[in-house]
Amino acid sequence: MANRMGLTLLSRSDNVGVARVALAAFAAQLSFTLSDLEEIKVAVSEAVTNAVSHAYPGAEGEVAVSATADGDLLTVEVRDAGVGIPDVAAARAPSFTTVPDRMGLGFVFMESFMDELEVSSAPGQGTTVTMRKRCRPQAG
Amino acid sequence: MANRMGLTLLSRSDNVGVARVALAAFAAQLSFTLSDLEEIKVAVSEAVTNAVSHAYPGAEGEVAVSATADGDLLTVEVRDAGVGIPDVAAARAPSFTTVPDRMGLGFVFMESFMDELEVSSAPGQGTTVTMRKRCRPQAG
Amino acid sequence: MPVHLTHQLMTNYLIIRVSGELDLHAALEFRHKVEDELARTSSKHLLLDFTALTFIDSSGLGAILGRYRTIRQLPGKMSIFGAGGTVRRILELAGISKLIPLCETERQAASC
Amino acid sequence: MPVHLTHQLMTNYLIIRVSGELDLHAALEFRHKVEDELARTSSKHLLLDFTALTFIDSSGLGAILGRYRTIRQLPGKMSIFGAGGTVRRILELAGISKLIPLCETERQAASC
Ligand SMILES: Nc1ncnc2c1ncn2[C@@H]1O[C@H](COP(=O)(O)OP(=O)(O)O)[C@@H](O)[C@H]1O
Ligand SMILES: Nc1ncnc2c1ncn2[C@@H]1O[C@H](COP(=O)(O)OP(=O)(O)O)[C@@H](O)[C@H]1O
Repeated sequence: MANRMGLTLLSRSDNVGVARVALAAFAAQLSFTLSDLEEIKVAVSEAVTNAVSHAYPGAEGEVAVSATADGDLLTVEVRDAGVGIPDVAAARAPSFTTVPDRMGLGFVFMESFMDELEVSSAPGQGTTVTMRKRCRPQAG
Repeated sequence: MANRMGLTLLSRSDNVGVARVALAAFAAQLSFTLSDLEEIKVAVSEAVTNAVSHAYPGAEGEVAVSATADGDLLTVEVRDAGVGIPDVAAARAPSFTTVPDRMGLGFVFMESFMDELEVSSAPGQGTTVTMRKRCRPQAG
Repeated sequence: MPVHLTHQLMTNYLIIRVSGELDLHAALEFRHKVEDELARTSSKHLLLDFTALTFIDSSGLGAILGRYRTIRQLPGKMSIFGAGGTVRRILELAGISKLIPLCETERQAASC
Repeated sequence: MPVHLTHQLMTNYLIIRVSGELDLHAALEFRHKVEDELARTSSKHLLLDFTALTFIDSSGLGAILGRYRTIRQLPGKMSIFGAGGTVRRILELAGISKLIPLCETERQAASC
């Protein structure tokens, strides 16, 4: 039967690591390889970092991370109630960033390291990022 | 300013580790020693294990773990909506257990490893365990 | 870090090496592994190698005490070696060390 | 695991050893540490020791590229050594290795 978890954090840089370890421990219940788990950590880190860096400019808000583990499928959702993204397609493009000093690689890494990425956002409506990754049957 | 987090899990044995690492990562933001963090892990493990083992006999339910870090004070609350404890004072006594094969040391460890422990429970009303621990100023 | 269990059969005893975290979830796996290996190898004496054990709580202690009862009925002997830091403190705090010798090395554990 | 930064001043270059996780939170500390040590020691060449770096994401990459810009303006040279596993893959995926040489050892890094 499916397992699920929910995690609520404040949009602070020192909470990104909390999300990362919690999600990695949760994902470890499926038969992901160590390298898969590293990739999941990067993807979660990017999604939570975005909520922390972009969603609440000059203010503090909540970031909700939830996950389900169902069969071989991990689904991770990172949600904020922040400013939202005016043009999601543009934001997902490599090197696109609205903050000098950032790389514009967050969405690129989420896409590279997970099997699927959905971004649902609108100005003033917050942002929800949904990522999915399947574990492959292990050899042996 | 205070930091806070909330974590919701299903009452499954493989979720105890998720709570443990998440809370340890959160607590690490305060200036606890490594040995303090080990103690916090044990206390969280005991409280979540109790909710998993005792709160929902023969069923699955939710376990909510929340924490705040305020100044030098960590507060952890572990809450379930399960069967509750008829006699809290008796349950807290060393070696008291209602499950053969268990040690009856859960509450004892929570008490030993944290500065304060409050248990609020009644039959049919669920159980809330609140634990507090302060970090001491570090030498140097 | 999930628990990881390996075993090694010596002339006079069985060693179970436990690495990772021995909590409620791992306790079940630990119990099965130890009981299965004791039966399969007809061993009477058990050494637990805790060198790489990073965490234990009261559920883990319960699993150890359960195996202690099995061993006493055989009757056989049981000892623990390599436990350090918080793991050792918890074994001592719970009084496990009064029942099961805590040794530094395998050699010491094998001879007590 | 939070980031941990140490430095070592050699005749011709400054080494910053980074252990733990280089994410958004650590990036700030990394930036300050590197900029401070470069200024304090008047170093022009920077070697980053990633042997004990266990995690990096795009915020960590941004902090590295920012220091690369500082070094180029001096002008000086910068290289990275000891990066393995997923850390190395991410440095390569992001094209960092096209700008900053990724070396196996300190010796190689010091001579490129
Ligand atoms: N949760 C969010 N809330 C508001 N804006 C966001 C959010 N996530 C991403 N964005 C926008 O999308 C852009 C691209 O994001 P990303 O690819 O992660 O790169 P970076 O974070 O380095 O800028 C960001 O610069 C920001 O403008
Ligand atoms: N969350 C809970 N819900 C219901 N009963 C509980 C809960 N926590 C503890 N108890 C009761 O208190 C007893 C003592 O708990 P504890 O000291 O942790 O020992 P143990 O878990 O080993 O039995 C348990 O055996 C159980 O009957």
